[in-house]
Amino acid sequence: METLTLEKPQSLTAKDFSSDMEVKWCPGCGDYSILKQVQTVFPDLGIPKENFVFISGIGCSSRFSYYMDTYGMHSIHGRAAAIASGVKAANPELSVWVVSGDGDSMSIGGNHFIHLMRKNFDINYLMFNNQIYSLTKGQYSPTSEKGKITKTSPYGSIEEPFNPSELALGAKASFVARTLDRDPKHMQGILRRAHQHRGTSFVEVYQNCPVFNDGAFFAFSDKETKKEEALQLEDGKPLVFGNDENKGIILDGLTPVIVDLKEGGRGRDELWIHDEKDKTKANLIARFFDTAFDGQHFPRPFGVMYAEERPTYEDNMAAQIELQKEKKGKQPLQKILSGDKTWTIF
Amino acid sequence: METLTLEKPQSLTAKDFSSDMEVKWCPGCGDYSILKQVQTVFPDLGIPKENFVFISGIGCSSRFSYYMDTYGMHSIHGRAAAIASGVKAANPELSVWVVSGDGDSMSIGGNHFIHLMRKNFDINYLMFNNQIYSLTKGQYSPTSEKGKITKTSPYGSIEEPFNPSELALGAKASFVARTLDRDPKHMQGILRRAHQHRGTSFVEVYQNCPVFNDGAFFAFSDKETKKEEALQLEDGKPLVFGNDENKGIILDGLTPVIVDLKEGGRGRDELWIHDEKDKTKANLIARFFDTAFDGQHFPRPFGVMYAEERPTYEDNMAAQIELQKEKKGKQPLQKILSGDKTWTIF
Amino acid sequence: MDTIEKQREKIVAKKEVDHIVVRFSGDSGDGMQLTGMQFTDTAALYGNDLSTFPDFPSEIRAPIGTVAGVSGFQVHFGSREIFTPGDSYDVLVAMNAAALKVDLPKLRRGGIIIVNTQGFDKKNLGLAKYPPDADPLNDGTLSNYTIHAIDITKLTKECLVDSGLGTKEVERSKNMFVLGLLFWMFDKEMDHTIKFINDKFTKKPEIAEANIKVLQAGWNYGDNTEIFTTQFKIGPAKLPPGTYRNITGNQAIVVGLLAASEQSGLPLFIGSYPITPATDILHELSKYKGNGVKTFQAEDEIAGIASAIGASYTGSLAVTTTSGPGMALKTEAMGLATMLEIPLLIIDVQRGGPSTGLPTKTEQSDLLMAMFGRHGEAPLPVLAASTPSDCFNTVFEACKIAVEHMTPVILLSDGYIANGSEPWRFPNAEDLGTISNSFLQKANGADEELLPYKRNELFVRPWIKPGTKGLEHRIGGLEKQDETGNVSYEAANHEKMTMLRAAKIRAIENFIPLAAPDTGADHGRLLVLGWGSTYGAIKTAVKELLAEGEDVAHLHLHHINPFPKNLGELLNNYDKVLIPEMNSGQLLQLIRAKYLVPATGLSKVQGQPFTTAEIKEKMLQLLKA
Amino acid sequence: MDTIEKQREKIVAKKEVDHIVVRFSGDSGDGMQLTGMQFTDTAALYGNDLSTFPDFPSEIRAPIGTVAGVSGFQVHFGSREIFTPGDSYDVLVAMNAAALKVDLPKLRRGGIIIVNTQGFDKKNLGLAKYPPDADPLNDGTLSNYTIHAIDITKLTKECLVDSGLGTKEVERSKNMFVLGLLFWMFDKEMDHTIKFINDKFTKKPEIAEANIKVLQAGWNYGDNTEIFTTQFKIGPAKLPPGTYRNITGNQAIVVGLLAASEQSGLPLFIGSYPITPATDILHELSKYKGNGVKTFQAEDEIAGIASAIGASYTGSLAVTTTSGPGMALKTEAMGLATMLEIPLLIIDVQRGGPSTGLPTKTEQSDLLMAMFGRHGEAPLPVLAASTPSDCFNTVFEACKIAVEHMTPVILLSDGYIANGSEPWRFPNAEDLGTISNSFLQKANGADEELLPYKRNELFVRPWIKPGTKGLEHRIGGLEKQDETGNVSYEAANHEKMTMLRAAKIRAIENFIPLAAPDTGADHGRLLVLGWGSTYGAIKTAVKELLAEGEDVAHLHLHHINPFPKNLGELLNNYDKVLIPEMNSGQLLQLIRAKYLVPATGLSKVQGQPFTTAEIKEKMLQLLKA
Ligand SMILES: Cc1ncc(C[n+]2csc(CCOP(=O)(O)OP(=O)(O)O)c2C)c(N)n1
Ligand SMILES: Cc1ncc(C[n+]2csc(CCOP(=O)(O)OP(=O)(O)O)c2C)c(N)n1
Ligand code: SF4
Ligand code: SF4
Ligand SMILES: [Mg+2]
Ligand SMILES: [Mg+2]
Repeated sequence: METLTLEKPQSLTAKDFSSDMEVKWCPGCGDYSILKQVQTVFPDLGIPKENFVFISGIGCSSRFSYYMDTYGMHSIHGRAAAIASGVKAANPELSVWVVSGDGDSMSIGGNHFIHLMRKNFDINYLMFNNQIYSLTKGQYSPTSEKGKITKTSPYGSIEEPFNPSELALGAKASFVARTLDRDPKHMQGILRRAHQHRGTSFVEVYQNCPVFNDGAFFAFSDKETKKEEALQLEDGKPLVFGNDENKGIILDGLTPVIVDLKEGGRGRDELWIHDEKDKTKANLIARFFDTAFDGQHFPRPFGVMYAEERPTYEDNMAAQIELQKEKKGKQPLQKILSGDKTWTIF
Repeated sequence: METLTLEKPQSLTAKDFSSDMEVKWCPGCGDYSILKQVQTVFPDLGIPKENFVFISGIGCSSRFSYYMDTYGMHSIHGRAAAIASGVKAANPELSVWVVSGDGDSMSIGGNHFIHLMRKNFDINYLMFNNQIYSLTKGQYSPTSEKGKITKTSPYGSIEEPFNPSELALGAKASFVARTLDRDPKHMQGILRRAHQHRGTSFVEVYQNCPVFNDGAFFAFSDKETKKEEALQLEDGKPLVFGNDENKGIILDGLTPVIVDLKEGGRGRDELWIHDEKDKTKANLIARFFDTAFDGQHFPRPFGVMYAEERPTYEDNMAAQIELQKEKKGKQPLQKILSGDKTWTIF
Repeated sequence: MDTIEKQREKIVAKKEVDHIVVRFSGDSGDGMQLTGMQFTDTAALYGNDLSTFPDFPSEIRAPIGTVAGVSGFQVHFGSREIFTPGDSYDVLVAMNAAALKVDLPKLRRGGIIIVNTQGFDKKNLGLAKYPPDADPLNDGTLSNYTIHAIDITKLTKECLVDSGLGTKEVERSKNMFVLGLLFWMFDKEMDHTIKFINDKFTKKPEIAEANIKVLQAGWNYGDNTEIFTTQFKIGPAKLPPGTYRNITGNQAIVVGLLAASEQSGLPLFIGSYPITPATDILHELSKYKGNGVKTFQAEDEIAGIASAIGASYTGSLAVTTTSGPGMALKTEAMGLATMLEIPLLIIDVQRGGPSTGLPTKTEQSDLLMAMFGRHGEAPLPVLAASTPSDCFNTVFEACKIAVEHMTPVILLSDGYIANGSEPWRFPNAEDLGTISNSFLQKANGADEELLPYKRNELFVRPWIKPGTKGLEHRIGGLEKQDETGNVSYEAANHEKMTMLRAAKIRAIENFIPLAAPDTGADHGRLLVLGWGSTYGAIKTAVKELLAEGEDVAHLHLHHINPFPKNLGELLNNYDKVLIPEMNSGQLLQLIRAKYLVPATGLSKVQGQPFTTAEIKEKMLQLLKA
Repeated sequence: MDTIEKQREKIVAKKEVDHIVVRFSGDSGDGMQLTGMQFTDTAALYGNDLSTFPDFPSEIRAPIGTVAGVSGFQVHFGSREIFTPGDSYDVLVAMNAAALKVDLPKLRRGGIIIVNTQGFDKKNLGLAKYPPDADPLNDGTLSNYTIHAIDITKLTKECLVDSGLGTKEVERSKNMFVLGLLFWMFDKEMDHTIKFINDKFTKKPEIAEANIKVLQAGWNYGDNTEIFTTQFKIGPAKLPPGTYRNITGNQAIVVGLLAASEQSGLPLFIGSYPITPATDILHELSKYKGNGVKTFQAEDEIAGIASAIGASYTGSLAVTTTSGPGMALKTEAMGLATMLEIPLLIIDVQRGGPSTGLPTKTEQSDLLMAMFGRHGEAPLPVLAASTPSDCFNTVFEACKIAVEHMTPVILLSDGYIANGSEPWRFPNAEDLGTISNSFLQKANGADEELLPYKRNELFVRPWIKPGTKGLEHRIGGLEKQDETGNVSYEAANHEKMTMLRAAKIRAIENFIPLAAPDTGADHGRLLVLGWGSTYGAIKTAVKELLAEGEDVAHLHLHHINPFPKNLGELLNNYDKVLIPEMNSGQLLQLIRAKYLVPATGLSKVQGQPFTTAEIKEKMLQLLKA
């Protein structure tokens, strides 16, 4: 952080990032918190305000771009990733942020989503996951749990949901993290990490929709349940959770096992140490989402599951162009017009 | 197999499955072999000929459906999975097969592909992967290796390719396998397995395109290299490969390690035993594709990487309909017409 | 006892009127939609003819008290025939300052305003962006109207002091007070609403009781206080005898689809992706699992139509529903369905465009896309529904055409009729026509040859179900050889197939009714030619001018491709033709191109339906010219 | 020595002709495309005017010897002006039986046929589906033609016996024999081709040598054998003085884009997904990395246009290229770009439709989709290129309109001109017009307010680059408030914005040339109105009828939206208007609707361009009527 804060070109404040547009989310919507955290973090990123660009799709979440006093485009449903790719390819100087919903990203936008992960443009991708289509008033989304009663599933959804982190990893994401609307500090940290990561940073933000899917994630923020249900990941730290940190996770071969740190037996020393660069571990952690290894119930991981840099698309593109400029140089227009076979008539 | 063969309703032969359409692939195209294996396997599957349906997209590969004397639709680019979903949802009796190419499936069809894996219709999905767009005369595809020279990448592709098996697993595929045009017997086995699996069976078929990407997979079929470069997977069997079976793979914690079975030291007893139902292992095996664990070079796995049944979409749909029929019964049309609030004018 | 005394004393004038327009307006959270619907149902059940217009913002809940958050419900009911929700209203209920600001302009001079004073405190006036010390209730702004300023919130609270409910529940029931008051004003029974409340809150009797109490209180307030001196009496309408229900356009589409499925014996499959204002169709249909309806919420619009194509291929009655942006995404797949020549119903509930446009507002601007929005020569039948209940007939006919002529059919509705409602004299199931589907069972060519593209006299190819023994065959998007359906790049064949596909669609003109004026004579000085949801406004305008002795007529098109056979002649019977559309003149384009008649257009692109006045004005202008 | 003797003895008649059509026809593997192009280049370099028509199957390599596998290349060259590849040909080269079967019909009576006898053995005759014991070369089938049956394969082999090459290489070079022979027939120099061969095989000199040897052998064969007694002499054409190159439509588009980028100072970005026949544009552009061109092969067509929208938003000259099916998929995003009002070039190289249709054949059937294929009111400029070289001017102008009027622009080309070629007197870089782009640098409103949608007198809003300090703002697909660009659902504003967007496009009519006849007078009995690739056929037909004294003219539209201002008047100057199109009458529809002129259409939907004869015939018919 420090170094970045030092670079800070203009001294900006959170207010500098709030646009004059009236915020039109419902009272109590989790989106408000996300907006606040982004506006809190941005001044410290050391990026000139005019270099931030938000590209959003369509959905309650996607209204986000209207509320940031940066450059922004509220585009069309599911296409934000593809538009953002064009923005970044054309001008790598810009700090490009995508804001999208679970429907926008995982349903209609699924193809652009996986291709963005693969191509690895240096874009920060925030997916507000409320596990519902909200703007259209409450239909199940590809992240809604099986059995969910919604307007389009009056008898319960029959669909197996995506596990967004697992999907991103399967599509070769270089950065995968999860955070929560109700944990401001945590979110701020993740936003900073996403910004720092060179390459596509996929951040899933659990966001409460009080109107159509209220309380979907309270278990991960409520005092009573939080410690048992949420697992806070920190690079190099052991996987520990539970009321008064009494539970840990170890690896028994390939199988994650929850152990009681109070009792003796297998204990602290064996604990699984989180390693953001280990994709195998990242895959396992991602699967805590819905896999009951040996019938155990795992806490939901929050934090950076995976972060491993690899060349970005725009860097590869620039490098190739530079190389050709050296090798071939710029062909003069007249040469292009004439081609290599001409004849003259007098 | 046996049981199935017994059920055989009509005694069909491979010839019964070849249509009167002249096959128009280039001489030496790998597609011929795939067509032959499918026609060889089908008579034994115990399915009445008229219940087979092929849905293909667009590409050389997708011409496949014209050549099978079954019901078939040569649809549009990238949409075969979505059309097939409608076919299966509407008539679960049919044995639905999708034939698609790497571009058709992983590029324009990516969204329908991942959603099909998630929804898990009982559909057999054959992706002919020649790592190139052939019908359009040779552009790189999402499975082409980085650096590949093609018509659209004259200076080499700058894109990180998808790892199709990894993507399918990330999208919750319940069956993931790989086979090769040049290994007929193997392909026949995989086709049978795909058919037997209830749920979406994703089969990646390495297919040679002699015109635009010749020899892409020869290393896995040529006598000299095959044993070193290809790893044959069998459920319950150890991971062994190499000329005269002298190499094995063990798991050192989470890290696959290639060991020499000749020398003493870590040996046979520790060998990694393939377990099709173990998704963690499946993920690791899938990643042999391009991950150099500890800098080692891994052989390319062939066979069934993962197979774990879970309820199919059409079964869930049918069950829900049945339940409602019992609970509510069928509403008579007149009742639907009148609704529940009416008044009469005399 | 006491009250009865009062009542005796009070003299209440009962005023007979033949139609009234009421506008319920408040914050998105004030429950105006529900209030309006309850009032509507009661009026309907009583036998009034009516037309409604729900008008809400696209935000789920814009900030409370702001202009952006105003949600309105307009109902026009009467003892005479009603065709529109009304240009202006006689009574305006404004629950807060923003509501008044937004909806006052359309209240007719001398009209009645009922306001909830608590919605007019400093805070609310500020939120509604009234100037600092404006005081609309008292500063003369409303001098031209009869205003009833009531502290509805307070009265509601008082009436529920000892209900034991939380303030939230209590406040939420204030709309019942309004409803009760209006029931009194218009002399309506409350039983229907009381039943509704009891049914709705079976699990929460205390809430039910509270709501009913407040409803009653509202009624009493009108009955007791001296403020209200007039009750309006609107007798039942002289509608054709029969049994009626109230229905919205989207509901009518659902009923129509279920009827078509029943009458055709084909299983119903809908593959759709949610989008306003079409989603309700998917919502409604997904409740009919008991009838075996298969609803498939696809990952996107392309998968929606693609899955429907798959279902149709297997022999289902397949439908996909959407609105503008989704329609755009479906165009490539529509081309495939055109080539496959399979039945498919594509329903576009139009909204304000282009792009995301005005999602909750109405428009008719997808007509030319429906006609031409496909690459290559890909003609398809296009039908348009004109009123909420007409959606039933239109969707039923669309299914019939799709199945009997083996073609995708596009049905155009729009947000106005999709959400608006009207009384519907629904048919008897027995009286519904049938839809004949004939699946090919054996080879149709000489010596056992199967010819999937051999056409009958209507140029229609057979429908062949996978699973039918011996009829295995391949179809696809590449050009086909005539009859065999095999791939063919042959020049003459391509031209022939292009002509055959077009001829098949044109032939449908022989199965649709001839065009005839809906109102007025089949010749005259001015014909108003309409399509879709402009029906009510045009009809009212034409009726009024006819009454004023003008030589005008109204012809409404339900079939836009193909046009009715006799349309050309008919148009020539009038000196002038006016085409009002909620777009920049799209039907106009088609009519001029096809018949070379110098028709005039009247465009309205405001996301709002035409008013009768707007159409009358333009008509008079043309009549004078 | 010996040969020289022979040559001395042999008397060769030199016949002067002013134009000749040659058709090279063979199996996909026979290299006819390359042969044709080499012949074309040589004729071009020599100074002939010419027009070519490559005509190949959609299979990469259909089974050898079959009719499906026939690949043809037609070249029409002359000492006079040439506008089409020719209705029929004077010389047909048929490398096998299938080729003869497919292409014989269009060989003019008395024409010359050169066949490779080895392509006519039993096997090949069978593959070409000739009846069992047919023998076209000798059974009189060809009695009306001058036939030269040569065992080209054998001669080639003989000439390379000791080349040490494998049979495959040897056989592959037989097309060089044909080329050499034709060079002799038409008295052309071989240096260009020899140079081409040497360049191509620098790494394989032995192959180069072999090819040249065979080429020479072919020349000698014509020169020595008694069979060939006439050489044809086609002098250079009297083209306007200047320097020329030969160019295809797709190449011209690439050159045009690079020129527009240079003249506008905007970096070039292309976001596309491969599709026939547009892919070559992406191929070609991706070679220009050295010029900083950014080519992005997207995952699908939607991402193609979406990425281009992103690039345009940042200030690039953004382009997306496609054909019918891809065009259909881009429609939703086009709507967004229309709302955003940013420059964007959408190039549709049309092919046979609908659906996958006839991918390698030509058609003009996407016009109405280009005009109306978007939901809501979303008018866009539509331009059409008429010849291969005209693609340069058209694409350059399209970029100018997009950038200077801040709008997406649709450019229509088609497979015929995309792959066809003609000589082009390319301009000097200095003479190219400029394209002025003015990015907003500071707030444009009163007191420092930024108004992203404040328009200039042409209704054009400013282009604002992200990264520009102080101009941060938001845009999107929802309807916008006039000037501020903020979201607005306000009724009157929506109508105003709809009209402003339309007005902006209409205003472009003031910046495009007035319509004027390309050939013939500006009034008369019959006007042939064309657009796109029908140019050559119409022009030739009109010229010929003018020569025959008919009162006809040819007007060719390059701008379809908006139309040239004076088009209406002009059309009224003619008694009749004929509109030939490779579709079912799409421009016809637009012209009739807009001007109410009873124009007649001439449709051809065969995946093949019009012949001059077809157009002449229809013209004469109308002139007689
Ligand atoms: C092409 C298209 N299809 C459908 C819609 C309708 N639509 C708008 S937002 C949305 C889904 C919103 O869900 P999500 O992305 O999760 O965002 P949320 O509202 O929950 O934040 C849909 C289906 C649209 N605007 N455009
Ligand atoms: C909508 C659309 N976009 C593009 C195309 C052009 N196209 C046809 S096949 C193809 C890709 C083929 O590659 P693949 O799927 O790998 O099949 P292959 O030919 O290699 O077997 C493309 C881009 C098309 N037909 N339709
Ligand atoms: S509907 Fe839900 S997600 Fe949308 S603004 Fe309201 S609370 Fe937020
Ligand atoms: S181009 Fe390649 S993939 Fe296509 S048919 Fe020929 S060999 Fe097969
Ligand atoms: Mg959501
Ligand atoms: Mg491929």
